Amino acid sequence: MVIFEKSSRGRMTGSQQAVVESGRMEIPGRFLRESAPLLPEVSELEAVRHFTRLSQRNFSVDTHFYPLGSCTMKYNPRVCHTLALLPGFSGRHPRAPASHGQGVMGLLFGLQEMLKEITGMAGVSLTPMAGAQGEWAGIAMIRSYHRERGDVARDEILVPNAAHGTNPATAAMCGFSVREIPTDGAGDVDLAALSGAVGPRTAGLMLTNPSTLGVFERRVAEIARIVHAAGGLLYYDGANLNAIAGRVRPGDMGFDAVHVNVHKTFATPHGGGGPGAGPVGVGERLLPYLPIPMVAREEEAGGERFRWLTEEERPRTIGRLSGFVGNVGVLLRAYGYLRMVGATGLLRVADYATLNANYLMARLQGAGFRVAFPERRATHEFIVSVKPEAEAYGVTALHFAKRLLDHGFYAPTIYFPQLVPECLLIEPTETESREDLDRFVAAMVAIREEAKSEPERVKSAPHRTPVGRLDEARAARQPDLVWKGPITSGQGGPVVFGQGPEVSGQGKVNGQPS
Amino acid sequence: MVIFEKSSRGRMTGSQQAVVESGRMEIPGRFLRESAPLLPEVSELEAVRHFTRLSQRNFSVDTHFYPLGSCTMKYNPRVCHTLALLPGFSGRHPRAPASHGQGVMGLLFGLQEMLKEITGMAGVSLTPMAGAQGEWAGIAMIRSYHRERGDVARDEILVPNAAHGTNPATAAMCGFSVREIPTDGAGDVDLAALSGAVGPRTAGLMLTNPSTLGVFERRVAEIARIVHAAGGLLYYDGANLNAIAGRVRPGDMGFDAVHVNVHKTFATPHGGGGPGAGPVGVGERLLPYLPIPMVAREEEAGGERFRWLTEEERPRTIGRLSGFVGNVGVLLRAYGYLRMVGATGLLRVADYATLNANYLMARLQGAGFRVAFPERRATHEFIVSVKPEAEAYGVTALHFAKRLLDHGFYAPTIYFPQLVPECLLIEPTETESREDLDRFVAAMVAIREEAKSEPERVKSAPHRTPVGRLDEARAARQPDLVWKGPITSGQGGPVVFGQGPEVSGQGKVNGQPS
Amino acid sequence: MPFVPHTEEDLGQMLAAIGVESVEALFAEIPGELRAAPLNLPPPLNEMALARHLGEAAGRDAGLVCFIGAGAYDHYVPAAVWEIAGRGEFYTAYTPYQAEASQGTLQVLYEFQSMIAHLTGLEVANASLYDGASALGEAVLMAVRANRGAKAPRVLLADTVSPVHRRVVRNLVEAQGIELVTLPHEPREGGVDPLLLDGFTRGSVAALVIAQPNYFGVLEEVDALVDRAHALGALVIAEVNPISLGILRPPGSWGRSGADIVCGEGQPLGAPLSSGGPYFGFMACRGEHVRQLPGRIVGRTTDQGGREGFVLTLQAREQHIRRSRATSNICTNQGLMTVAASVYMTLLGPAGLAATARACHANALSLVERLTAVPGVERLFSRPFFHECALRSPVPVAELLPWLAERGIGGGVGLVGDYPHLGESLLTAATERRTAAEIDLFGRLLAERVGF
Amino acid sequence: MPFVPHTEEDLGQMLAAIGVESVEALFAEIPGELRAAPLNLPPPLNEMALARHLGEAAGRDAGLVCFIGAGAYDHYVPAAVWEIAGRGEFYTAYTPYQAEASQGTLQVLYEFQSMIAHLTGLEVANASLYDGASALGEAVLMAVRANRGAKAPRVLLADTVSPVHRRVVRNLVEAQGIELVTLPHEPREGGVDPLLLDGFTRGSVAALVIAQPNYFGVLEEVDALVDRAHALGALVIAEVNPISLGILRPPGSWGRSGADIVCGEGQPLGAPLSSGGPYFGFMACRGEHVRQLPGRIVGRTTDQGGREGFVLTLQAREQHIRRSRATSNICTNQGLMTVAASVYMTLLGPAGLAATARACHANALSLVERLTAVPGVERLFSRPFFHECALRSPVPVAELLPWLAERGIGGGVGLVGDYPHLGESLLTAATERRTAAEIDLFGRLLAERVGF
Ligand SMILES: Cc1ncc(COP(=O)(O)O)c(C=O)c1O
Ligand SMILES: Cc1ncc(COP(=O)(O)O)c(C=O)c1O
Repeated sequence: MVIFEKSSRGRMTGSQQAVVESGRMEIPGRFLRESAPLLPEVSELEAVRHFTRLSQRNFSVDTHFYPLGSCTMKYNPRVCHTLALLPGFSGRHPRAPASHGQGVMGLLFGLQEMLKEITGMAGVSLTPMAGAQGEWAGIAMIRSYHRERGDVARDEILVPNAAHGTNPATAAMCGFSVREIPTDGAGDVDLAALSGAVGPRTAGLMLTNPSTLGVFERRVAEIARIVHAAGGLLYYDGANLNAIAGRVRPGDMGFDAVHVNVHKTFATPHGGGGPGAGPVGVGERLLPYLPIPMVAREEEAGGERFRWLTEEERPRTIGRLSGFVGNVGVLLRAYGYLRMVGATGLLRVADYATLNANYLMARLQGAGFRVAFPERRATHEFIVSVKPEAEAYGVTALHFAKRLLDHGFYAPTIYFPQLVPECLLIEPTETESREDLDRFVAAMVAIREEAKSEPERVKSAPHRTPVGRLDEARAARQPDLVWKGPITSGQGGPVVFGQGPEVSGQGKVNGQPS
Repeated sequence: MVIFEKSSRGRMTGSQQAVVESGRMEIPGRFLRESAPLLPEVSELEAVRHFTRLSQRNFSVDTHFYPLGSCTMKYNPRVCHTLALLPGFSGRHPRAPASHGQGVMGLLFGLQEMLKEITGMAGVSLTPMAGAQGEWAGIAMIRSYHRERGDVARDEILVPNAAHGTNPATAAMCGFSVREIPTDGAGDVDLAALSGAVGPRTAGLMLTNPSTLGVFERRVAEIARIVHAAGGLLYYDGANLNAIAGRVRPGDMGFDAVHVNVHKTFATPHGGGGPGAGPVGVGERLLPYLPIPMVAREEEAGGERFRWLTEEERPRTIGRLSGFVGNVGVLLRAYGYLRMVGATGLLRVADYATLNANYLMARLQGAGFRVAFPERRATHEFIVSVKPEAEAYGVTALHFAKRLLDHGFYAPTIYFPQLVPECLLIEPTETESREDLDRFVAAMVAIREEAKSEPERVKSAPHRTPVGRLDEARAARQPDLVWKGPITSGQGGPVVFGQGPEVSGQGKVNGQPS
Repeated sequence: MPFVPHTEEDLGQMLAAIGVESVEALFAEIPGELRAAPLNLPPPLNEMALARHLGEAAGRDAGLVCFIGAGAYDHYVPAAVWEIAGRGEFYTAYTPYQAEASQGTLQVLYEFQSMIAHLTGLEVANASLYDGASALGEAVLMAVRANRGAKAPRVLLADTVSPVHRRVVRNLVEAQGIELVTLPHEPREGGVDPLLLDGFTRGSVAALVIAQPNYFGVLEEVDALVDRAHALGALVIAEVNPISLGILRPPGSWGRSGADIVCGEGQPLGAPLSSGGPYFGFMACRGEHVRQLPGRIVGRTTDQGGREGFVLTLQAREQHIRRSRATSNICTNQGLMTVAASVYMTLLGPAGLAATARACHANALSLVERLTAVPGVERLFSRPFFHECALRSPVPVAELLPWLAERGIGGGVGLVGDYPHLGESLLTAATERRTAAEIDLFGRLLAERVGF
Repeated sequence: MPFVPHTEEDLGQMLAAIGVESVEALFAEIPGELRAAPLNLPPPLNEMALARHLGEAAGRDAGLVCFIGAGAYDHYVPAAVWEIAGRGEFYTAYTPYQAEASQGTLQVLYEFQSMIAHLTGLEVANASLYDGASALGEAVLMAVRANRGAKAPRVLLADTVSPVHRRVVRNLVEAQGIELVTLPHEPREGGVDPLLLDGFTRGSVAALVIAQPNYFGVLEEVDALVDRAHALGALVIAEVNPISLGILRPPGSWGRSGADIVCGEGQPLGAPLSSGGPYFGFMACRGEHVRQLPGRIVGRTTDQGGREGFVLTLQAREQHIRRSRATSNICTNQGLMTVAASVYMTLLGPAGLAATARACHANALSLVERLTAVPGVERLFSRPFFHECALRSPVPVAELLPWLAERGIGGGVGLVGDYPHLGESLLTAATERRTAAEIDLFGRLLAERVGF
């Protein structure tokens, strides 16, 4: 039942009504609306109850193991949330004078410096508002670089075929055409194909390392040589930095530009799809092009002073990407996280993320599942292919995913990367305990057993979630994107919400009991 | 699964470990513990996940209609919570000097004044930490009053038999013996019995008005005359003030002392059983005895100044009831609520609480349910007796209550007051909408239908809650009050949590769909 | 070490299960020469020390009474908004790819889309973009894609659209060969003269971008602008302030047929100012253009049992399906901010939004009256304004603003940098939060500084 | 009107359903002469105005660095504690009468009881009392009920127990005819001499009350006190600071057979100082006394399907069943504070609690060293202390404390009012939150004031 259906004409939350003291109004009638917008009219209790109950219809890191590959669903420290909302931070207008911004600017400067160190880059701009905007900034800088050198023929960006969709989409938005590079059987970039592809049209290569196949691209130095030799630059998609932060730095691998997803590696929340932040770092060559604003520090008589760098001071910048500074509140959370873990902590993040992934891979392999690259070490994530199960019982990766929900686990990423059939990309992260990994293995085994004995039950999963399998085709065919009235089909009763793992026929399911 | 079972030796939330900078330690070994206490050892994520999921296993006002009679489960404005936690309030030590307490003391003074006005009393002390402690303070003041007058033979407190259990318990704790007064057929105090009971041993009478029978004690003025004439004083149990706040004042009804439950009438939360607060107010006669601390205001050159009244200044006080001031944070929430509603708002509270109760009573009566006092107006609550249903189908008040949980409603108070057989004491409060009341009626009707057709289903309810009917007898017979190891019975699978209303066989159940 | 749950025993057992001796061995595939030296980061803090550190920093920035606007506004955010949006179930969920386990987020997004559509008077809306500026960039790209009748990718941009937004648009769309033409404002009125559009030929313009209220706070003649743009065959992109729509006519009913694409900065709807973000961009459009919309879109559907449910839909527009041919590269958007916005709009309702809008306007009138009582201070433009106003300043604004800040007043922003011809002038705003006492203090300080 | 959802239409329909003309008619049973005149309350504020009003008040009270203890301590509360305890499902639930719909609260309470029992070393614990002072009163009443061997209801109370707590105990138990006898402390040591107990005959004392650490911060000779009290046939009531139990020996193992009843102020476990409340009292006892325990108790049991579940149990002790013969009149207790405490203890764990206790102690040592470096300032007592210490002051404390407060230091509390023989003396405390710089500032200010 959507909030509009709980609405009643004239009902309202009285304590939220502004008082118009002077009563003055000098806007001519022709500018004024004739009827009130169709917003919900409910009491404050109804509002709180509605949204509180909706929240309970979500799986989340705070409630469930969430091994979503390529997404790094680790614990988001609560303190970072409460601190980012301190009135001094949350109440500061972005265009308040520098006198009233030394606190936040000092922290952002500190974050710039820490990210430089972690990425091995010469400069960092925090302004991109997500990974994809970080990519955009990186590719735009590469474009400016070639342009300023008069190298205007470079109109191609190379992207491995395992790459995340944002990479080709970004390249296209920057005006480049995209050329895909195949992957070899071991999960590495096909070097021969790469060598064949580079040339005078090559503006650059976008690479994720560890790759989205869950393996470390071992010949990355060689790749860098090939691309650089052809006159191209290298862009590092930092979505998987969690696996190697503190151990290997993109700058040392030969990359010219990099973004990091603070909402992955640096434990800021995903919020059901953002806000994140995608700071970009660059090597010397791209330094002049970094997007603004950036924070500068100046030594002063009484100590240090921080200020925003402006377009005038950075004339070759690719410019602004947002109305103000980017997602400052998110950046503060990342700052807090980094200050709590420090350098040794960051190393342990990578260590235990990798340990958890390799352990889970070993256990699943031991339980008879097929992993995509059995001869390779997993990084912080790895791929299981349920093709054997699909062939034997007709139970696909989608079915496994949905049935995992019934066991109290969010599902791994499925059907990405597209190279591996019936794949589940599994990323446990370092903040999950061994016990939870063991429970996940037990659930996978139980589902496979069920696939044999009762395949229809698996195929029609989920059964224990607030709603059953949803009709996506109908959603796309007859888009209902905006509420206009009650849904037509009268069959449905009220929605059952917030269920946990099911007690299966044979006995226990090791879900996530409280 | 309790938190201890998720614990693992040596696991911990590193970000919460204090740093002992100096490393100094000068406590001799014989005072030190030899082994660490058995506290949970889990990660921060595990802690957050555990308690978040536990929270989802509760019904609450923020998630469910909660018509618990005598408890006034109304909406608790969120803003009162966030404001009470402002660092200036939450960080202030109770013994910080007055220079750093003018803010909070000014508000507490304001609350004292507002409560004086609302109760019609000459003085108010905010210090009691719940209703029962307010009662204690009231009866202790009555005791001091008689004592100081040398009236030492007054060792009896009269209590109507419909009274809440805290009333007789309080009287006993204050050293009085308790004498019960019967109720007449219309729900009023039996005046003849009262007249017969009063006498030289009468210290006072405790009365709730509106009474716990959901009716207004019409002859309260007469009752006051009888008790006063006998030399006794009158105590007003303010648990039901919500029904009449702003319309009738306990002081005007003749009461000498009164407590209010701010966690009922003034919308502070119940917190799963507290903290509440039970400020007491008194008429002139009892003024010297009010418990301390209280806030005094003084006019000063630069304006006003607030300070705590001490024992020295109030030598006849019954003294302190708590280590410091009482539940200040709760009182601030009540202050906030009262400032948002104001005098007109408070009148509307009583109006709509009464409207909702009378509407719900009329609708249930119309649907064929037996109400306890059909010839009377409901106040903010009323009683349904399911004795007819119990006789016809064996479905008792308990069964109705448990089955209501399946429909997404918290259950009304049952088997209280004990005078009415198979009773449900129903208090909808003013913050619930008509739609929710209608849904409640539909659920009651549906349960009665089911009682006819499928009584076992009702008797074995609840079926849709995180656990089924719990074995209370076992709990009392073999008390397991402290975790010592895993529960013995291995049959139980993981607990299913947070379910919503069930979709019944015939079609829809009007629960609380989101 | 914070946040990692493993005990020594766990470590040993897990390494044994993998069959390696040490964690180090798990990194064997990484070439040795790539290994970094130990990082040089500040020493770690526990939570208590972090709280102290950030508390001190926050304390340094507090204490301005905010009359600054220029695209972000100091509105009161009801306590329930972030109490709800901060709940772990919303806060720590991912983009709702597994719909059955994400109905909470999905339903809120559907409700958000509905509210935005109803507020703007358009038919469909998406589930957010990064912020108002980038949303405008996406709107321009979208309009060019959607307007197949236009002969050239030329877009007219009123110079009364926020200068920063215009720069962001330029940065974002330039690589795609779009030509941006700036339309100047009428100097005394502060709005764009609709007659300017007569200078273009039919089919030569893909889209017109206007803002209501515009950067100067002024109300544009939107009806005439829309009708003339449509006459040219151009689509109309309207950038709007969502609070103003509590009382202003929605873009969907501007002119004869309404604006085609509406976008804006969502910050006023429940997002704290937070030095600039996170905010969110919203976007709505006519139904016919839905397949050109960038960003996530949620649709309502049913499950196998006929129960209502919500899913991400029309994903074929998006990068994870369409890759280089997607409508945008956006992936992570500003989800949580739309939860906050949905709660905000729900708590206010139509009456509350209108009251807030009226209170802003009334306070801005009082502010302007008070400030223009200072000799030498006067309104730059004659057109009606909403809650923000451009004033001529008798003293250099670059000196005035820090001076006011020292005295606890955030006075606004200067205009001369972006509009040199306007000279020393101040853009100042008032929301419903500003009190008569604050307005008076601002006035007194300004008078003092100006020398009266 | 805030919080009432009814529209005009609702009102009309509902009145019609009831069959009355007006709301007024619903109050017809209330005699007219009882009707109150309109109340004289301050005019209502909307939420925004309330936030401003309370924000200003809170601002007036902020800004002291807290060295004050005397029963409430300034510990760091991890952010997760109130993020969780403030969740609506905990915050807005009632006492868990309907167990099946209240498993969240019930399980937390069971876990809380377990943690308190483990921390104190006793067998059972209840689910909270109002606060530490009233809990001590309840403990005295309980001990008198439980000790059937004692010939008289006489209770010995060490004068090193908080003076306020002793007063509260007296107020609460006096009406029940209990005789309270005060045991003085040894003047140089600051603790009670166990030999004092030899002055009482066996059977003449129902209970002994001691505090560890005591009000002066000093550690008592608990082993000898417990053994001698038990030799008299008295029960031992121990009042303890829960943080100290991170490192101090638990009362359950004091002497040969341990304390019988343990209670204390729970505030240090996650409750903000908040000018004095809400805090909570905790209470644990030997298993044999469980039926004399006051307050709620939660038990673990199973449901029909054998699944684990939790219920309120042993309710026959309570007022709603036993009425005038209940173990206490307590009904609403401090539930939510125990949720916070449970989260707090879980986040710290045994290692964290020990580290916090050690940090408090180490900081207190530094504090005392720094302050006693000021001429004329010296320790009053020689016994070891935990995190609080009594110091002789060369200047009148009633003047010193406000002076320090003006300079941002909350220095502690004076002792002379409660212990006249101690003269000008200051009770001052340090928690893990205090930094070396703060301690140094306190020292410098004290030196300045004392005249060095
Ligand atoms: C490999 C990879 N690259 C890029 C991105 C895009 O980052 P964002 O969603 O922050 O825009 C993602 C996000 O899922 C990713 O997994
Ligand atoms: C009628 C009545 N009196 C007294 C009380 C006791 O109040 P408290 O629980 O705040 O101690 C209650 C609480 O339920 C009550 O309903």
